[in-house]
Amino acid sequence: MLSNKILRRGWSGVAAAVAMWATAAMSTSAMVQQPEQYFPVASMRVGPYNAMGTGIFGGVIDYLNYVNIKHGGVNGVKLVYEECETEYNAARSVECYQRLLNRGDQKMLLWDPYGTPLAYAVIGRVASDNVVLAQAGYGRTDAADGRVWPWVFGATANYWSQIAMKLNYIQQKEGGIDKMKGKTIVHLHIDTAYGREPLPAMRQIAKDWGFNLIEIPIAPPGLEQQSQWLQIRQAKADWVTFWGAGAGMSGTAITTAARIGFPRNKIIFVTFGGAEEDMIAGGAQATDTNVVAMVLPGKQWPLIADIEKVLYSDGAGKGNMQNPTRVGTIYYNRGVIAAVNYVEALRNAQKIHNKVGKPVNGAEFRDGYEALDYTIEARRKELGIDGMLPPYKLTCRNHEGAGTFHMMRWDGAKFEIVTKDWMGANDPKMIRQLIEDSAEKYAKENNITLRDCPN
Amino acid sequence: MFDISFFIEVLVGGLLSGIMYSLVALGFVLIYKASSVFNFAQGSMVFFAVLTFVGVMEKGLPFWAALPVAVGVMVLVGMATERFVLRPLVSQSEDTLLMATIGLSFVIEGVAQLVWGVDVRNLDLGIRDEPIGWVLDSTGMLISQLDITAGIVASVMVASLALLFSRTKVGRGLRAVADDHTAALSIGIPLKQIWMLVWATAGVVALVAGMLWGARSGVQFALVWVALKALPVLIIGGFTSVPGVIVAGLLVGASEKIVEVYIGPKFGGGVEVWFPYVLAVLFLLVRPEGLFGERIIRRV
Amino acid sequence: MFYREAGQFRTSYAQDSQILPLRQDRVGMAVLLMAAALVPFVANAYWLSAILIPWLILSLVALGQNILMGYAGQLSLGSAGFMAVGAFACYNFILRVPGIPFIVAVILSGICAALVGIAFGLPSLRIRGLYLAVATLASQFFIVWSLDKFAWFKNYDPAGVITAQKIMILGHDFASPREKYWVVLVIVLVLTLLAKNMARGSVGRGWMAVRDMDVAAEVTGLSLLRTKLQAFAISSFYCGVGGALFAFAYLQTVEPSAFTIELSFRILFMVIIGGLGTIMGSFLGAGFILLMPIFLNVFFHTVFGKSVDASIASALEQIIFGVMIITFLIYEPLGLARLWQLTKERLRLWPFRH
Amino acid sequence: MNISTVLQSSPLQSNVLQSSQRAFPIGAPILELESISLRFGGVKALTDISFNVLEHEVRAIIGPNGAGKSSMLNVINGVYVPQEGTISLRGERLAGMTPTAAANLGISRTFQNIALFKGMSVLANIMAGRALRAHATFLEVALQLPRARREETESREAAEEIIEFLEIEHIRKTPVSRLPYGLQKRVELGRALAAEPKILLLDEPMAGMNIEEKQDMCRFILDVNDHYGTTMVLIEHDMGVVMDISDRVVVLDYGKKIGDGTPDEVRANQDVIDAYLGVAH
Repeated sequence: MLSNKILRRGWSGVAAAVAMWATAAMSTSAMVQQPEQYFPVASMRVGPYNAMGTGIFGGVIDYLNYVNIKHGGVNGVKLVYEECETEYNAARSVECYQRLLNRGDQKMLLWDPYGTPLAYAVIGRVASDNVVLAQAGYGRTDAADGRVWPWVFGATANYWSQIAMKLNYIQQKEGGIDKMKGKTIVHLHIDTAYGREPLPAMRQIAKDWGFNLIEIPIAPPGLEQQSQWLQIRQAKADWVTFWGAGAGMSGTAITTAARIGFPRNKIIFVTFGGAEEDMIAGGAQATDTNVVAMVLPGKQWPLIADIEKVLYSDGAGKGNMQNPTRVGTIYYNRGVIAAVNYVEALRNAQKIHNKVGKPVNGAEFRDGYEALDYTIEARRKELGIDGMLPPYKLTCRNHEGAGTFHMMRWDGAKFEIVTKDWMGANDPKMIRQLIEDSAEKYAKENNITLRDCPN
Repeated sequence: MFDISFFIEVLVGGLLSGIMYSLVALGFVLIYKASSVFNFAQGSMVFFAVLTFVGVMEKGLPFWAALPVAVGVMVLVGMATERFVLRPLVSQSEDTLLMATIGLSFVIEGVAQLVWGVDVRNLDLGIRDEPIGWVLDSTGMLISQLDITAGIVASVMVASLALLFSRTKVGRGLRAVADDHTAALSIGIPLKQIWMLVWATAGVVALVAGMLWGARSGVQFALVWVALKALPVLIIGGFTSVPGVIVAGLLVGASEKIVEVYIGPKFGGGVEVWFPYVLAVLFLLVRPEGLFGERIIRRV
Repeated sequence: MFYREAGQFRTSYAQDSQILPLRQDRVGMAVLLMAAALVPFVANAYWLSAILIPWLILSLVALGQNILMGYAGQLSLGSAGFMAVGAFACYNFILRVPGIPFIVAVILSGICAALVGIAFGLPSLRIRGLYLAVATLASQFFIVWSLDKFAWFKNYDPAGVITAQKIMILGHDFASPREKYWVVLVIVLVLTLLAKNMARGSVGRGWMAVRDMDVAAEVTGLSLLRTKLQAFAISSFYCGVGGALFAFAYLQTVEPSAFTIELSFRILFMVIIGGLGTIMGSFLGAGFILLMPIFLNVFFHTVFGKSVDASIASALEQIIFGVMIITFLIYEPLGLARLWQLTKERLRLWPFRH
Repeated sequence: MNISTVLQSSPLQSNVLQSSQRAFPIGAPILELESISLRFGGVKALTDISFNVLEHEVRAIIGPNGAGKSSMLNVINGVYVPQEGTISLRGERLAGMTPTAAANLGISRTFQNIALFKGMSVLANIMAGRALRAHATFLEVALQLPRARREETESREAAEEIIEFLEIEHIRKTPVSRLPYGLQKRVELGRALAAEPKILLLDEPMAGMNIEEKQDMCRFILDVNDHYGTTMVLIEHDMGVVMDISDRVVVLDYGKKIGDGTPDEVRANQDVIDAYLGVAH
C-alpha cells in the first residue's frame, strides 16, 4: 500500500526523467531553438503552508505548461520556469530570489512569492533589479499606489479593500450602516505583520460607522485558541473577521468557535487562509463559515476544465498537482489566474514594445503588467475565465485594479457563492484615499519622487 | 466589575487545554525517564501518528482496523529510532542526543509528507466538540464531550503508565536504567528491549495525543508544534515525573489563559506565547528539578 | 610533504602560544584571508548576497552560540531572540541618533543584546542542562513578542515591519552586494580574532573550567556568577551584532517574527555540526547548515528537473537533511572542525601512514 | 586486616622531616578549628571536632571509610558550612566561607575523585589553577592589551615551573582525559599548586594508586612542603604511608576525633587501633 505508492511515484519520476532527457536531447539536435521566456516559481511545498503552496504553484505551473502545449507558448515564445523552495521563510525566499534572478542569459521578470513576509523581504530590491513584484492579493497594501511603487502590483485587490468589503457585507446583513452603531466586531488575527495589515482601514471604518472594534491576536501556529474565543464570547461579539494563516490555525478557530457556541455564519475568513483545506481542518463544525474569494473556485470555468482535460484527463500525467482532485480548488484556481496575469502581461509587453514572438525584459514586462485589462468581456471569454475574476484594468496610478470580492459559504463539502455580484468597499474612494495617503507618507519618509501618472 | 462566572469559564477552559498539553508531554517524560533523551521529535511523532491513522482510514479501513495499523507503524518508528539513532549514540551527552532528535524530527516530517502528501485532512472521532447543553444550562460551564474524553484518556494513560513504572518488571528495570545504564546492564537488564518498548509506547502515546489534537485542529502539518506547548509543562513538572506532567499541564493551561484574558489585552495580547516559559523559569529558580523531578545532587 | 613542523622551534612561551604556531598554517590563513577579501571580484551578485554574506553573518552568530554552549557549557536555545534585539536596536539607533556612524550603531546594538543576555542568563546560576535549555526559550519568545508588541521599536510602522537604513560609513553608502560583503567581512574577522584571543586566554580557561567541573572551578577561585554571566553577555553580543548585520546587510526588510525558534535551532545545529568549543567549527557549521538545503534544492531541480514531483523532491530534501545531521552526530560527534584537524594530522604524516 | 601490616613502617621511613633541617621550620598555628559539628538533615557527619594546623607542617586526617574525613575537608574550604563551631585562619575567625572565599584566602585543594577540567590540556588545567592571579578583564584579553599578555606569560611560566617540578613535561599538551589515573592525580596537585596556596588540602591523594605511584606522590608532597613551604592537610584512610610523611595526625571515626598527635603517639593510641581493627563500640 504505502510502500508501493511511494515506489510507483518514484518509478514514474525516473521514467519521466529518462523520457524527458531523451526528448530534450532530440529536440535540441532536431529543431532550431524556440525562443523562451523564463518565469521563477518560489513555491512552498513543505512546512505549515504546504497545502497552499502546492495548490497555488501547481496552478501556476499547470497554466504555463498548458499555454505551451495548447498554444505553443505566447506568440511562439515558449514559457519555461525554475522552481525554488522557500518554506515560507523570508530568509530562504531571499536566497531563492537571488538564485532565480538570472537564468542563463535571461533575467527574471517578476517575483510572486505568495506570502506577505516574503513580499516585504524583497520589496526594497525589485525596483533596482527591474523585477515586477506581483503580490496578487497579499503583501504591502499601500503598494497599490503606482506613483510610489511602479514595480509592485496588487491585483486584483488588496487587504484594505478586502476588510472594507467584509464590513460592507456585514452592514448589509445588519440592515444598513446606521444599524452598525454599537455592534461589536472582533478582528481575530495571527500575531504578525500580515495579521495587522488590514487594521488601519478597519480602525478608520470603525470610527466612521461607530461600531466597536476589538483586536485579538493569535500567536502562530495557533493550535490553541481557547482564551481568544472566550474573550470573543465575553465581548458578545456580533461578527468575527478571522485573519489567520495555515490550516491548523483555521481549523482550530472553527472548532474552538463551535466549543464556545459562536455561530459560524458570523465568522468571515480571509482569502489567504480561506480555502477548502482550512474548512476541512475544521471538520463538520466548519459548515456555514463565510469565506471571501477574489478568484472563484470550481471547474465550471472553461479554462480550468480545459487545463484538466489537457494535463490530467486519462492519465496524461502532465499536471503538476500530486492530487489531481485538487484541480479547481480555491488555491489552484488562484494560482492559475496569477499565471494568466503573467502571460497576459507578457502578451501586452510584446505588443507594446513590438517584440511579438520575442522575449521581453523586466522593464518591458512591467509596462505589460501595468496594461493588464480584463474589462473586455470577449477577451475574458476567450481566456475561458469570464466570471472567475472581477472585470478590471490596471493603470499607472492604480496597481490594485478591482478591489472587489465574492462572499462564499462553506456547505460542509464545497463553497457556494452567496453574493450576487462582485462586491467591494462601501466607500471605495475612502479606502483609495487611505492607500494613497499611506503611500505618500512612505514616499516622503524615503524621499521618493512620485511618478506623475496621467490616470 | 469582576465577573466571577467568566473567570470560572476561563479557568475551566484553561484546565481543559492543560490536559491536552499533558497528553503531549507524557511522551517526552516516558522517553526521558528510560533513556534520558529529550526527544524533540515527539511533536513530529504526534503529527506522523495521526496522519498515518487518517491516511489508513482513507485507504478504506474502518476506525477499529486503522487503529492497530497506526499503532503498529508507530511501534516500528519507535523501534527504528532506537536502533538507528539512539543505540549508535548511547553514552553521548544529553545535548548531542537532543540534537539527534531534532534531526529525527526533520526525517519524520519529511517522510510524513512524502508518504501521505500535503492534503489537509479532518479526523472525525464521532465525539461532539460542542458545549454539552445541560452542563451549560445547569452550571454555565462550556464543556464538550471531547474535553471529557481527553480528560478520561489522560487519566487512563497516566494511571497505566504509573502502573507500568511501579508494578511491572520492565518498569522497575526502567528505573534502574534511568539511574545508571552500565549498572543496569551489569545486573542483566535487557536495555535494548526496554528502550524499544519505551519508544514504541511513546509512539502510541503520540498517536493518542495526535488523535485528540487532530480532531480539534485538523490533521495538518502545524501539529508538529504541539511540542512547543508541552515544553514548559515538562520543566515545571520535571522531566521524569508522570504525575508531575499532569499537574504542570493543568497549571500551565489555567495560568496562561487567565493571564492572556486578564493581562494580555493591556499589552495587545499574545502574552501566552511566552508566559508559560517565564513561569517555568521562575518556578525552576525555586525548584531547579521541577515539581516532582528527581533531585539533582551535586557531588564533590 | 610540505606540511611539516620540523625545523620550526619556538624560543618563547609567547611564540608557543600564538594563534598559528605553524608557519604553513600562517601562510594558509594569509592566503585564505586574501581570497576572502578578493572574492567579490569574481563572485556574482547571487553568491555575494545570497550565500557569502549570510554565511559570514550566521558564522558570527554561531560563534556567539559556541562561546556560550561550546566554551562555557551553557546550552541555550534563544540565539535568534538576541539577533532580533541586535537588529531592532541597530535600526533604532540609526533612526533616532542622527549621524551616528554605522559601526558605532552596530557595536551599541551588540551591547544592548549583551544586556538582555545577562538578564536571561541569570537563571543559569541555578538551573542546569536541559532545564536551562528549555528555560532559555523564554528569552526567544519574550523578546520576539515584545519587539512585536511595542510599536515604538518599529517606529510605529502600520505593518510592524522595519526597513533597514542605508549602511553609511564615512559618508559613503555601502549599497552594492560587494560593498556590503566587505563591511560584513571586516566586522566578522575582527570579532572572530577577539573571540579567538578570549578563548585561548584566561577568559576562555575560565569558561571551560566552569563547563568541565564547576565545583573545581569555584575552588580555583573563579566566581561562577561572573563567569557564566560574562559568557552570556559576550555570546549575546555576538548574536546581537550578527542580527544587526542580518537585518542591514542581508534581509533589509525585517519583522520580529523573522527571528523564529527555527532559526535558533539552525544556529544550534551549526555549532554542533561545526564542532563545540572551536572557532573554526562555527564557520564550517554555518556553511554546512546554510548551504546544505540550498545545495539539495538545486541538486534535485537540476538532476531530476521537472520530472520528479517537486513536492516529493522538497520532502526528500528535508529527510536527507535530517539524516545527515543524525549521521554526523553518530560518526563525528566532535564536528567538522575535528575532521579538519584529522586531515591536518594526516597531512603532517603524509606520505607515511603513521 | 592485620594490625601489624597497618602500623609497620614503610620503606619510605626516611625521617627527612627533622624540623631542624627544614627550609621552612614549623611555625605558629595557621588554621584552627573549634568544636566543629556538621549535620546533613538528621545524619551527624562531624561532632564537636577541634584541632589546629601549624604553619608549614604536614597534617594528616585519617580514619576508616565514612569517618567524616572528606566532610572535614569540605568544611575547611567552605563547600559545607558547619552548623556549629568556628574556623579561624591566623587567629582570624572566618564566617560564611565559600570555596571562592577560601581560594582567596590561599586555601587550595584536590578532590578524592579527580575533578580536573576534562576538556582541557594539562597545561591549560594548571594555568586555570591561577584564576586568582588573572586580573585582566575580558576586553584586555580580547584586545591582547599589555596587562593581559604579561599575565598570560607569567602564568605560563609559573605553570611550566610546576610542570617541571612534577615531572610531567612530556604530557604538557595532552588532554587530561587521556591520562592514566596516577598522572591525573599529579596534574590535579599541579593545578592546586598553581594558585600558590598557603594551605593545600589533599583529599586522598594516594587513593587507588599502586605502591610506586604512592611513593612518587609522597615524594611530591614532601618536596612541595619543603620547596614552597606550603602547609599541607591531607586525608588518607589507610594509615600506611601517611604516618611516614606527616608531622601530626588527626584520627576520626564516626565523625568524632579519637586521636591527635605525632604518628608515633597515634600509633600507640588504643582507640585508634580498635577503630582500625573494627572493634565494636
